[in-house]
Amino acid sequence: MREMISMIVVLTVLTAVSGGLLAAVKSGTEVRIENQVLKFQKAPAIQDIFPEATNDPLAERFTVKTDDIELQIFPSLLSDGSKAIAFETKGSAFGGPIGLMVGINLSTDEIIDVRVTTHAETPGIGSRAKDDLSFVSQFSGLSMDTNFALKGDGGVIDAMSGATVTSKGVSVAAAQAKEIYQKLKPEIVKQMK
Amino acid sequence: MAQSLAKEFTKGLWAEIPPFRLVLGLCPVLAVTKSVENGIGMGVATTFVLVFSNLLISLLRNVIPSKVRIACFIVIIATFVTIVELVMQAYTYELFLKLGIFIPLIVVNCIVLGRAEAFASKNGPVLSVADGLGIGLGFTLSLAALGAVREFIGNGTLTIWEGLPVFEMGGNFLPFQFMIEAPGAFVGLGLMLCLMNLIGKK
Amino acid sequence: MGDLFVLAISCIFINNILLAQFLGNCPFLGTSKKMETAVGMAMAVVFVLVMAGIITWIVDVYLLKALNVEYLRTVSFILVIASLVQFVEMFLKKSIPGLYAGLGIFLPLITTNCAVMGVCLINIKEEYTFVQATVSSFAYAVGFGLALILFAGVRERINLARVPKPLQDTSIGLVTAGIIALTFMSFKGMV
Amino acid sequence: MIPALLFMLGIGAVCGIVLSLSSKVFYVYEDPRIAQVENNLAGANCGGCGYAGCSAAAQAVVSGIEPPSVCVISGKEGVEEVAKIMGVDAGSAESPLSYNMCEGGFRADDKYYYMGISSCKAMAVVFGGKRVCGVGCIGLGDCVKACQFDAVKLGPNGYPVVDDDKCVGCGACQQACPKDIIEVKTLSEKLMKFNQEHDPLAPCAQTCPAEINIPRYINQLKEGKYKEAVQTIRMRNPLPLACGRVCPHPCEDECRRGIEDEAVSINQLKRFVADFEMNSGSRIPIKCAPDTGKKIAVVGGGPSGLSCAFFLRRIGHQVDIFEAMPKLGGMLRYGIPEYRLPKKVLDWEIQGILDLGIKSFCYVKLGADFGLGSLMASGYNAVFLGVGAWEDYSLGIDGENLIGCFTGIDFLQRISSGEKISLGKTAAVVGGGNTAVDCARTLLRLGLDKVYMVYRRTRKEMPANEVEIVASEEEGIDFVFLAAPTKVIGDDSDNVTHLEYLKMELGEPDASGRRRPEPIEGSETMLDVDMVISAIGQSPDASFKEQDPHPRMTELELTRWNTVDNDPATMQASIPYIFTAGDAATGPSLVVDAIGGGRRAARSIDLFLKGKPVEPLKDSLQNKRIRESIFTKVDGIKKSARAKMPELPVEQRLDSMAEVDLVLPEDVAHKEAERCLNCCRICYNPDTDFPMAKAN
Repeated sequence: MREMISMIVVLTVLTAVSGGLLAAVKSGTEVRIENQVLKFQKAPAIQDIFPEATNDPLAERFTVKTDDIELQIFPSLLSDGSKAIAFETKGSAFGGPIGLMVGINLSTDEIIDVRVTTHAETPGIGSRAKDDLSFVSQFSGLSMDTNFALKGDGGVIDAMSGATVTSKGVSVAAAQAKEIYQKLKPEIVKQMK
Repeated sequence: MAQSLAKEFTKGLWAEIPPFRLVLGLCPVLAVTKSVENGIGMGVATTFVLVFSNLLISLLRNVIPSKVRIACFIVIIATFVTIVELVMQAYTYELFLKLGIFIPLIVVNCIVLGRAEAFASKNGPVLSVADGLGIGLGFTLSLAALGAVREFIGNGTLTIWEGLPVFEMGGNFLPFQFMIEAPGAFVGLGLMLCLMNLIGKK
Repeated sequence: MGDLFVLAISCIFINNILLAQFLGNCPFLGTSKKMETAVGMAMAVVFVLVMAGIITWIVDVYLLKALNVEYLRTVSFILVIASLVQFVEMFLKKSIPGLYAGLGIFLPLITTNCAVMGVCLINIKEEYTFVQATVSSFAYAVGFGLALILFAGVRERINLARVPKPLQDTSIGLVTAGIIALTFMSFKGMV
Repeated sequence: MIPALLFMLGIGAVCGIVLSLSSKVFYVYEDPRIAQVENNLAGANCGGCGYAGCSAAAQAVVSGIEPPSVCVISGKEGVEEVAKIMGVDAGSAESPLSYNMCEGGFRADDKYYYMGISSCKAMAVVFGGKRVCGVGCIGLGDCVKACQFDAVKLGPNGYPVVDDDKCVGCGACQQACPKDIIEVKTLSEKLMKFNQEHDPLAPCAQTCPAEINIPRYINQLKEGKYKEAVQTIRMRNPLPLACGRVCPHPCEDECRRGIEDEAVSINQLKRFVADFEMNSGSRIPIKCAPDTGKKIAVVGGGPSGLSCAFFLRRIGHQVDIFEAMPKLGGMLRYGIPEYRLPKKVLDWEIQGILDLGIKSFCYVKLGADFGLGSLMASGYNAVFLGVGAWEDYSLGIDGENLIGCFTGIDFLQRISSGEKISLGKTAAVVGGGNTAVDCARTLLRLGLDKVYMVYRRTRKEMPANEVEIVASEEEGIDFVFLAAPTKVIGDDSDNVTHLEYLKMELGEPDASGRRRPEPIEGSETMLDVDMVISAIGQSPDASFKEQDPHPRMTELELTRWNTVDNDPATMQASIPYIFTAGDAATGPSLVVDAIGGGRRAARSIDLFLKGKPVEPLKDSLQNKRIRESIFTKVDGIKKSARAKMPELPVEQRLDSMAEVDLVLPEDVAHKEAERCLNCCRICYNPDTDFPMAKAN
């Protein structure tokens, strides 16, 4: 009996101490981690989408909330003075969720550019979505009314050969972006002011 | 004392250098050695966990009941792994992304648990730290060496730290991509092991 | 249903846990020396991986995410897996000794098998649903077993070959594993 | 912070409670050493040892399959700890060593020309290898490849040679060998190895009742390694000095050289190395396995008892010998006269056996002074009965009790004990066996004028050793063949004066193949003697069965010859903890039979003490021959004379008990050893190159 109690006590105390310690470390690093995520995951994509932005979309980021969606918006002032936004949506592929940063010109409702942010696809194949710009550049200039599905599914996007599932993941993310954009546009425009 | 301290430390660098002499902890060795940089990063992270978990386990070795021994060791190790994970996220985020799932998997690296069981749970804290440091450094060295071979043949470069290529092959060099793919990891490690046997068994 | 099948194929062949993801390599080299050990190990991994996959998924969704303490994932998963394995071992030993004789001795080996922990983490990272997580756990384990048994077969043949002294055992084992990994690479692009 | 703390607290508590509860609920007993050993393994469950995790490896260590050095991670201290835990167990703490049994497979002919891959395993698949010899070494070195420690090398003769210093006994070579030629055995296992049908054995080694590896020790003698030769003999026979003198060497009957030439004088070579040790002034150390804590009582200190005690002690058991006579040695001491086996030599040899840590108690007789009950009460775990056959058969004729009448063994024993006996001038010894010859030759040495040997058949049928008969002829003993005593006649004061016998003639051969002697009516003849010694055979003295009050003793079954009934393959008697061998089990027989039987009993006792079923060894050869190894003609023999045994001249013999047979000089022994063909199952080294190349 004594042995049993000591087993339980030691394990419990140990895990509790571990929990406390980790919580402390977490709270100490939380802010920095958030910045790092922004810096390394979102910043390069936004940089690519708005190469000539006249403001700092990262610093001016704001959050839009509706009943069930919470979305981080990166606003941008384009060089021609028109307003644009970028936000991230997710599609899924075999390697897991694919993050897609979509830049949209608010005045024309056209996609400026898209970039893959996070993915864990097989190196060399799925990761082409990130490195091979010829695939993502298909989206540039498309209106938000376009059917972003792959050509095989009745849409307009050419799949990457040998990486159909990844391509599908990107197109799903784009379609999701379309849906969110249409739903949230009024709110976004309101907050942009 | 000083002598045995030195002995525990240096044995990890040659006599028991993982994963060559102690064929353990192969998964990270194979997975993250696409470049020298990854190798060193993984090695340092593992060393950190090794040193601190060895220290703590050796301090607590008389308190922990033997039936929940493994569970306790694992909790201690996992705590340090999580600290490494958080710290790496905060300060070396890019490396964190590259090493990915293998950071949390340091928990199940047989070297760490192996040292905890075989050494730290039987020796005092000073020796245990020396042991952890030695084995960890040896592991880092091995990872860096394998990383160097794979990166050099597979990519034509040698990079010690982010954006700091020490060496780059000329334009005519055709990288042998096989080496940075999965099979190259196995073959590279196998051949290095062979080399070690050749040197060591004279 | 079709998606689940594709997921399973992808987990078994394309992202084979041993040869493409590099998880679980220590027991891969250790237990592939004898065919019978390899088969026992493969069965035990299937058994434990499915259970661990399910339990950690539940822990993650209903505890970690709900309490917003996702950073405790590593600690809690490994603790849960270790306790689970130890529990199952004790349970089998007492209640189903026949099964224990076949699988039980492999169970402790699995606690620190990074394949188990790795798959659980992958399940969460990929944001799989409960069904998907179960299927992927099973399929990864099957992939592990497949590679292990194939490799054990190859190693038994290698024993007959004249291998230079420094290249013997683990060394030639790794090179062979590399060649098997090369064949598994050809599955890429299958889906 | 709070949720994290609570969460971890909860999960830790749940895991702790589940584990501690289930460790109570699902408790299963297992050998506590498994847990101890496991604690000393690295616990990383890496599988590097080839086992599925540390607990599986620990189980393997505890069950003795693996050495304590099984773990690839744990350092030297860990191994020592494990060895310490295992130290209490017999055998497993002994370091097993690899050794090779085939020393000449390369000499056998080829069946076919092999062009496949260079691997024994692969070649063995094709008709079991290319050599005609089905069991021998294939010689492609799978064992060399399998050894991780560089301990196995292919020697110059093409078979593997093991470096004992490097061998860790991992067993990899044994697993790799498709022929069971290389084996990893502990000392105990090697000592308890018996000839089996598939072993590579020379004809002589098959024939030797003690199963000594004869070619090996002759080879060692040839190389000048006398110590090693003695050690080879001691693996099977604890009494090389005694055997080297008195053994009728059945091995020489099967000697392959003997088919075309005179057989090699194997026994003299044995005596040569044994005498070398004795005369060297120091004893060769005899290795024993670690103590097991089991105690065995050996009843009877004769050759079978000494052999059984010797081997039990060497495999780690504690042995006490109980002897009814004043000194140990049994028939060797009291049945074999001084001039054949000097007491000094026997004492030296027995002391060597006792020096291993065997206790002996003399002057105590089973049944009279102690019994089964007292042995059990003293904590003996098993009993070996080697009480011998000391009861002389009587002639069953009138006048046997007259003064001057003796029985053979009784007479020899009294002489050996130094008892003063009133002797006559002329004596008749009745019988034709070794005991009769011993009595006759002893009487001559005691100063009698005339000694007759009265035997009812002819010289050809005499069961005594040929050398003994020749020696007694030389010494002047009168043989009276075809004579059956009918009456001993005495004078008024009951002193013997005459032996009356009936002349016989030989009839048809009987069941035993000997021609049955038939009396000739009315041919009564008188022999003028004043002593009659009847030496016509003995049986065991089974009086202990009645005298021992222990109720269990009634369960001990005897045969109709009064021998203890046993299973000849296991030596186990009808009471499971009693084992028996030697004359007590077989009736009067050879010393070397008793030695072999003693070792066989030791194997069964060891099994019995370990709680294993006492079963006969599978494919045991025991007195059978491997048919393919027994030739009718042998090629490549150049005739060469057999070494003649040096003997004391007849004139020096009769006035003393000095030893008659002398040891070979060193050069002659070497020359004799060179005559050995170094045979194995079917191969051998011929003297000439015909018909096969001597070395290839």
